[in-house]
Amino acid sequence: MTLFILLLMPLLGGLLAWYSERFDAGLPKKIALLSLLLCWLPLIPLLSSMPFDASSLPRSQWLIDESYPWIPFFNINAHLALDGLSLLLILLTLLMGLVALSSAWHEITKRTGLFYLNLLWTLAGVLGVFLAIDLFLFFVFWEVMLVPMYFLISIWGYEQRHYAAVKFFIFTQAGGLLMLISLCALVGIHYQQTGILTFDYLILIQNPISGDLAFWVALGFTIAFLVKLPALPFHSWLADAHTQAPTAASIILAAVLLKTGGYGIIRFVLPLFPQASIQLAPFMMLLGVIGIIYGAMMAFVQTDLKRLVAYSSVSHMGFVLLGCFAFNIYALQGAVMQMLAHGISTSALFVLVGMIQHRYHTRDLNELGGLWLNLPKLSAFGLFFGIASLGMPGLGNFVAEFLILIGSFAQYPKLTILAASGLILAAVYSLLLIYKTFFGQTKRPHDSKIADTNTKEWCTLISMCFILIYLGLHPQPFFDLVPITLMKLSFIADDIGALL
Amino acid sequence: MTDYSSLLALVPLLPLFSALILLFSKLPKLWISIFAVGSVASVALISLFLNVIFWQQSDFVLTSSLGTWINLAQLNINFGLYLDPLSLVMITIVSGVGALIHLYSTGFMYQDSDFKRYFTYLNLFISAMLFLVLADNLLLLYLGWEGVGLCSYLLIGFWYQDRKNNLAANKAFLMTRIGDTAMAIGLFLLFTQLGTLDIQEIQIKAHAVWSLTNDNNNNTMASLCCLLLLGGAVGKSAQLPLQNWLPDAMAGPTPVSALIHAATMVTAGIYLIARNSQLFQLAPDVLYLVALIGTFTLLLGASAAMVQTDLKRILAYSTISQLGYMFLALGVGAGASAVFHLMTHAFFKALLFLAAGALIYSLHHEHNIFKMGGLLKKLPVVAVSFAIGCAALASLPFTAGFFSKELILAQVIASGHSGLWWAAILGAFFTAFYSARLFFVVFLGPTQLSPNAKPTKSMSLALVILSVLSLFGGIHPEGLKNLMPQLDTDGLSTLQHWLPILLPFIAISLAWWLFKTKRFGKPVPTFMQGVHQLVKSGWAFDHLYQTIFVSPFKYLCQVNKGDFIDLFYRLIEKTSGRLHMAFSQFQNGQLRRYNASLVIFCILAFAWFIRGELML
Amino acid sequence: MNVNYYPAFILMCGALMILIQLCFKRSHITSYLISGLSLFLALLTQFYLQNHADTSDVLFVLNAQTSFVSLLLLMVVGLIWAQLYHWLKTINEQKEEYYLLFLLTTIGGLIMVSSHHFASFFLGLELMSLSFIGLIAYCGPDQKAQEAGIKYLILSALASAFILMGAAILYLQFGSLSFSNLLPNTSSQILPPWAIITAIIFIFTGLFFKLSLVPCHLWVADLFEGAPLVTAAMLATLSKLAAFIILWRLVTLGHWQQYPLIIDILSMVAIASMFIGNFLGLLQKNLLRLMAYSSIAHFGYLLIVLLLINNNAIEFSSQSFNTQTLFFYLVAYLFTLVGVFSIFMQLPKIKTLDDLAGLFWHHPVIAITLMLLMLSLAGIPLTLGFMAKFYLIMAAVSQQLWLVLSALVLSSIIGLFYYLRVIMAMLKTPADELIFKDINSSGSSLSLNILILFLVIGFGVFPSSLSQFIQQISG
Amino acid sequence: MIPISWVFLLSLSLFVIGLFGVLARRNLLFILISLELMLNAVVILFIAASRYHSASMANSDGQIMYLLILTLAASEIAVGLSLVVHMYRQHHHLDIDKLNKLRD
Repeated sequence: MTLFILLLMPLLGGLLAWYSERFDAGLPKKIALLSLLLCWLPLIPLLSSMPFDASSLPRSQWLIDESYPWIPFFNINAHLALDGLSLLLILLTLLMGLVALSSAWHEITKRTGLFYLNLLWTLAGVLGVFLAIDLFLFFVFWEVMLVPMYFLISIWGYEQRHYAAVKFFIFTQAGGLLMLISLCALVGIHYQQTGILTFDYLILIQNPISGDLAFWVALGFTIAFLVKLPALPFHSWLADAHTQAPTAASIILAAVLLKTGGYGIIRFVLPLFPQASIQLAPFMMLLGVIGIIYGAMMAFVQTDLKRLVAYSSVSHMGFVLLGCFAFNIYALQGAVMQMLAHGISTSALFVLVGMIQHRYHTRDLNELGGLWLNLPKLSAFGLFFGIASLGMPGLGNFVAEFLILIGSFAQYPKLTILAASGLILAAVYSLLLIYKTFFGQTKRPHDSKIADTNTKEWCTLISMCFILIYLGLHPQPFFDLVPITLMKLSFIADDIGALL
Repeated sequence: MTDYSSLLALVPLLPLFSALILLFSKLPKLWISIFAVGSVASVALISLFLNVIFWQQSDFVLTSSLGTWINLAQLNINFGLYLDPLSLVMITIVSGVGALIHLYSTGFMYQDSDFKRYFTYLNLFISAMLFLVLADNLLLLYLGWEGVGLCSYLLIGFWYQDRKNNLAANKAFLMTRIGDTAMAIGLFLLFTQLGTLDIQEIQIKAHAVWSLTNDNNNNTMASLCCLLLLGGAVGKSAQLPLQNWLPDAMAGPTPVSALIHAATMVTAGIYLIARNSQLFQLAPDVLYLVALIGTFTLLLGASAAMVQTDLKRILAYSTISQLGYMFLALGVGAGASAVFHLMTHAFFKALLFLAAGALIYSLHHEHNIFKMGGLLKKLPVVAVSFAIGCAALASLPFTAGFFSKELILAQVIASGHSGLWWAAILGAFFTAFYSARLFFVVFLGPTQLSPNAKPTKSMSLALVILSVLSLFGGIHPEGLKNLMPQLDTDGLSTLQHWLPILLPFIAISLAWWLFKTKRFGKPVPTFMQGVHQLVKSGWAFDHLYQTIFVSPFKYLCQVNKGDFIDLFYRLIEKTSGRLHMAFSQFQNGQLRRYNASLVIFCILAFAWFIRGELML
Repeated sequence: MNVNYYPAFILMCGALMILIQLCFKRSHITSYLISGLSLFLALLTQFYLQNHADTSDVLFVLNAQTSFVSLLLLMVVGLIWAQLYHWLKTINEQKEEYYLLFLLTTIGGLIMVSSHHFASFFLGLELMSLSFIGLIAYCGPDQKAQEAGIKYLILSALASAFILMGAAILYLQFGSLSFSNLLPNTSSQILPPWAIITAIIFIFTGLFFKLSLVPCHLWVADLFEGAPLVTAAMLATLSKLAAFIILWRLVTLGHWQQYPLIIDILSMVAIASMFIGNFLGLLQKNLLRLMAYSSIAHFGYLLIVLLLINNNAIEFSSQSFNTQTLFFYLVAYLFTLVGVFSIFMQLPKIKTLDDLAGLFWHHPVIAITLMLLMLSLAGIPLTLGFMAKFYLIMAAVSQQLWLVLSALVLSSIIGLFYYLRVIMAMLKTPADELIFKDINSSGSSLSLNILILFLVIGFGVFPSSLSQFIQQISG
Repeated sequence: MIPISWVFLLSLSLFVIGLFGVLARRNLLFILISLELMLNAVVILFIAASRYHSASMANSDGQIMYLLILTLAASEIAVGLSLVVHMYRQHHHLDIDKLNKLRD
């Protein structure tokens, strides 16, 4: 029952926050904070009992597994389960929820109750996505998490918020519908082959389907996740969604919603369609590499700060795609690590952009400049996270990108060399970001009332720095958490050898 | 023998801790300098102590580990430190020269408002360099490698107000980043081929795996790895393809140029090749390439230095050419002499930079040498140290520079590359010429600018120590000899023996003659104008890269600013809007049109039936 | 008198009572109560008949499926009836006749829904159409209603003529008018084969007009806009439900699926109406016209059910699963539609999207209900609409109808855009407050909204009870 | 004995003429008249078909359908004429092309 409590907590918290707005405007954010902190309770016993040394791996892959009947006719049951991979991503979600909350503390003033309702419900949807094991339930959470995010962008966004919100919704929805059809096809084929009608991932994984129809079904799933991951042809929603979303929403969007795509590929596409994903692998890796380079090139010419960071996450997620389809243990661990590190470093950049926008009311790079003179602390953080996003060793992003590249080098050396050029391009746009905002001459007279980071902002940012450094220097506990899920996938790699 | 591994562990960590303390604390300037200089000085003492202990043994190894970093299936990497004669020499240079430069910059940077930020970066740099030098596996080396690159970026762009400095810093970071990526790809190749990244294991396994497989031991995989590692080294040590970032890197404060762009960071490339010398043995063609790169770079650097007018750019180009000498030595297989020259070069080039710093400090930031003159009497300490530095640079006999450069030239002849020897000789001639020119123009002749501020005590102290070192520092460290290959240099002909010794004197007299006839500052005759400009801009590599790489990339990105994939989706948007218009045209409220729609359906359905009939 | 006729019989008595009451003294409230009572009684008897009615005679088939459909019909009419009184008060016409026509249309619907013979079908069809004309042109002075009435009169007469011609030809060929024995295996080949085909095409034209599928869809937007709101609601739910049941019975009982031509026509019409319905609604500003175009699209989706050739091999594509899909989709769509129309009834002055601006910030309950209904129409999970679409996709995927499925996906994406436009309009900052002044958030409308929310979201999140019930009745 | 196909063609042609009348005429009254014509065409076919089938299968569905259609036509025309009167009172013309206030 703990997982259902974990899901219900933000839902109820959201409702309470919205209802409490009647009494006092300041109440909703406190309730939101309380409900987010309460979400950590069900995880504490888990984390403490987690053996952090690499020797004793947890006996079965699933740490908690709960299932209740939901639609008996289709044999769909509300089946939630937690394993190392989803535990990591849930920790990231809850953490980023707190960060989003802290950045929205002062920024959102009108209709705060509704804002926190939508924020908490998006988080609940994302938690559901990471926990759902029943494919139907996964699809339901996949679509439901979009609705509150749509409201977040379209009510509290900036100038073109409606256009961006609708574009975001329709892109992901189109992918979702494609996934629904491939989901039904998968269940139909599985039913024909084995006579069991089930949507349960654990049963479906036992005898994966193969054949040319399986290829199309796998493609359906992958396209839905590529839209969310923003891989190349489907990435144009991300830039608009990020530029028009309020800071808290773009933090949740960057840190967590993008990861559902990566999580989906690792959890569903690779194990369910081993044959098809082997055939898909070269195209997807090529797509990943093009995404890396294209994202970096796009980020290089942007004048809007948020668009620059948005395109940089297109480039970073290109690495995740490369890692997922390289089919060996290093690349997969690297992909998981990249999701975590990117989540933290990009949302930190968004917090900073939010703080700059809150103080200077502009995101245009040509108007910003020379912030180091007036806001040394803020600029120092900006420098740190800009350097982190270009993959400086000793920080999380480097370990992830290194593992991904070393893993994919074994499969496709030429492709990896092209991807490695992405490291140079990453340096190009990150340095551009740092130089255009923090260094150089200030273009506007300094008025003293613009304060440097206050203590709340300082704590969030410094905690994110420590996490990134911890990820970079001591990633071992994170590697120990997800071995079993990824071990299965890398077994595929062994018989790939025979194939290729 | 007591275990010194905990002492070794302290070496890289001390500057790191002091950097963190400086970062997070609000100390007055005095305490900042105490912490900064103290930490680096203590590391210098530790390295001297280690030198004393390991003086007798020629092959000693001291390792210590600070914890595991990554251990997945085969890739198990930990923060391991590995001390052997080569890295002992390196940490002595880094910490010794580093401490002196820290001492010097307490005086130099005293009036600067960002005093704390400066020393944090400097300490961070020293700790990254120590990690680089002491790393026992290539990944930790890569960590130090990038850390050093980062600190050089931060320090070059230290005075961030000025747009020029930032661009120089970006250029430096990106050029070295290109080299680092090549090195990273080398790391991937090594791991996939040999299954490990531990340096010593690589040397052993490389010999075991590759030398057996084919006969002429010129295995392509080995040369590919070495080529990629060479890419990294070339990027970091500013060799031929990636060298034009170093002259612009002079935008940073002068002690930074002294520390990073003369003594320590630029030598990382040489250290990398020296450290993997067994691996490089397996790829003789790559070694020859290293020698070639060394020769071309030393000629390029020396010729460019001859025509520069900016004091620091002359020293920058001279560093490039001296590094070229070290690469040449490595290329011909004389690793020990390369490292020996590296040591002596660190001393006299640091001395020259610091002296130049003192000059600029006192001539209120004037860089153009033709605006200075006759400063011999006004700044005696600076003048004397500058003279000793130029002497060592020109490798006049009995200076530290002389011993190391002669050794290299001898080794080049012993290895049979006479062509390269003649180029090296020509380079030596140019070096002697420009150092003499530099000294005469700055210190002799009519005084144009009068110095206002005297260098402080700490600056003069640093200058004196360095002058002593560059005069008597030419002791060839024992441990190096047997760690790395050494060629016996006794079979030299008299010409090959005496020419390198006499050459500097000829060059100095030529420079004296030109100075006396006041031809130095004059504009060059018209027909030489083009060549003069070409050489002055560092053989136009900047212009070359701008046209080949930078502007096409910028143009391509600018063209695609609207993200043509997004245009595709906007097109879909427009067509659906137009389709809506088209269909709603039908809804014009005419009842007779609605009746007609029913009839049209009948006709269409019947037509489909007939089509079906005809098809059968 | 067969016990299954009682519901229609009760409604007839109600209508007669209203007529008699008209002669004595006109009173709005009594006719409202009479019609309500008769509807309630009919609903009760229908509910009672639900689990043991399995007789069928020449004209009517009265098995569990038809009783379920008539139950659904009566429930939908009951929901519309609930707001009739409040709505009729706002128009200055004679009120009683409306209830009379209202009951007559329901009787027509009941007849049509349970008929499997051309005579009974024709009877029900005409009863419903003619009383609809009365309902549409009810408000005298309103020119738009007049125009809509005339259009509906001419078009429905034309459609009935087409259906009758088709029926006559089939009667000539097969000698019998009941749906089940239109089998083409009779020996005597009286008419050339093309005549049979024209007959079927004529019948399809008539039915496609009633269902407003693409080639004959032009009228529906004008009718929704012109007709009074309650009549539009009746048109959208009642007449289309009855017409679709007839089409479904014709195609399945008559085994018309063997003709490849019919399958082609059906799939082409389905795809066309999905696309054109959604494209028409894309940038539509008028809310009622928007609902009309969305109903074109939705019946395009529903047409897929007719394409499912039921070979009982795979459990999913068995006959019973296809009927389950049909009924589930009908239930979901009709309840959502009734919900949307009851919301429109509560917002009298709001005609176009721009009037909706800012509704969310003044009347959150109404706005949230409309929002969830829009999401249900779009097919977003945790709503009844999504479950219906899921059933549809499961059935279609197990039959490998890839072309139609891709059309479904593309058109529902296009449809999503204008459903989002409605939601977006409500979230905009309100232009001026006065437009929302006269919305009465009285107790009855609030409870109705809660009921609709319960139906659409309750069944959306926990559809197991509904799917169980439908599984039983569809055998 | 007239072959049934002739009757079929007669009724089909009458039907098409009526259809043409509905489409071509602009006056509402004439549209109603042509609708009548179409219904009568159907009636002919029904009676002929029932006559044709009564010999072998003795069913008179056709004639019953005739009665139904007749009543339908009458009621339809009644409603139609009421609308015609109403339209005339408001618009003073019967031209349906002018009735296009309801448009997209």
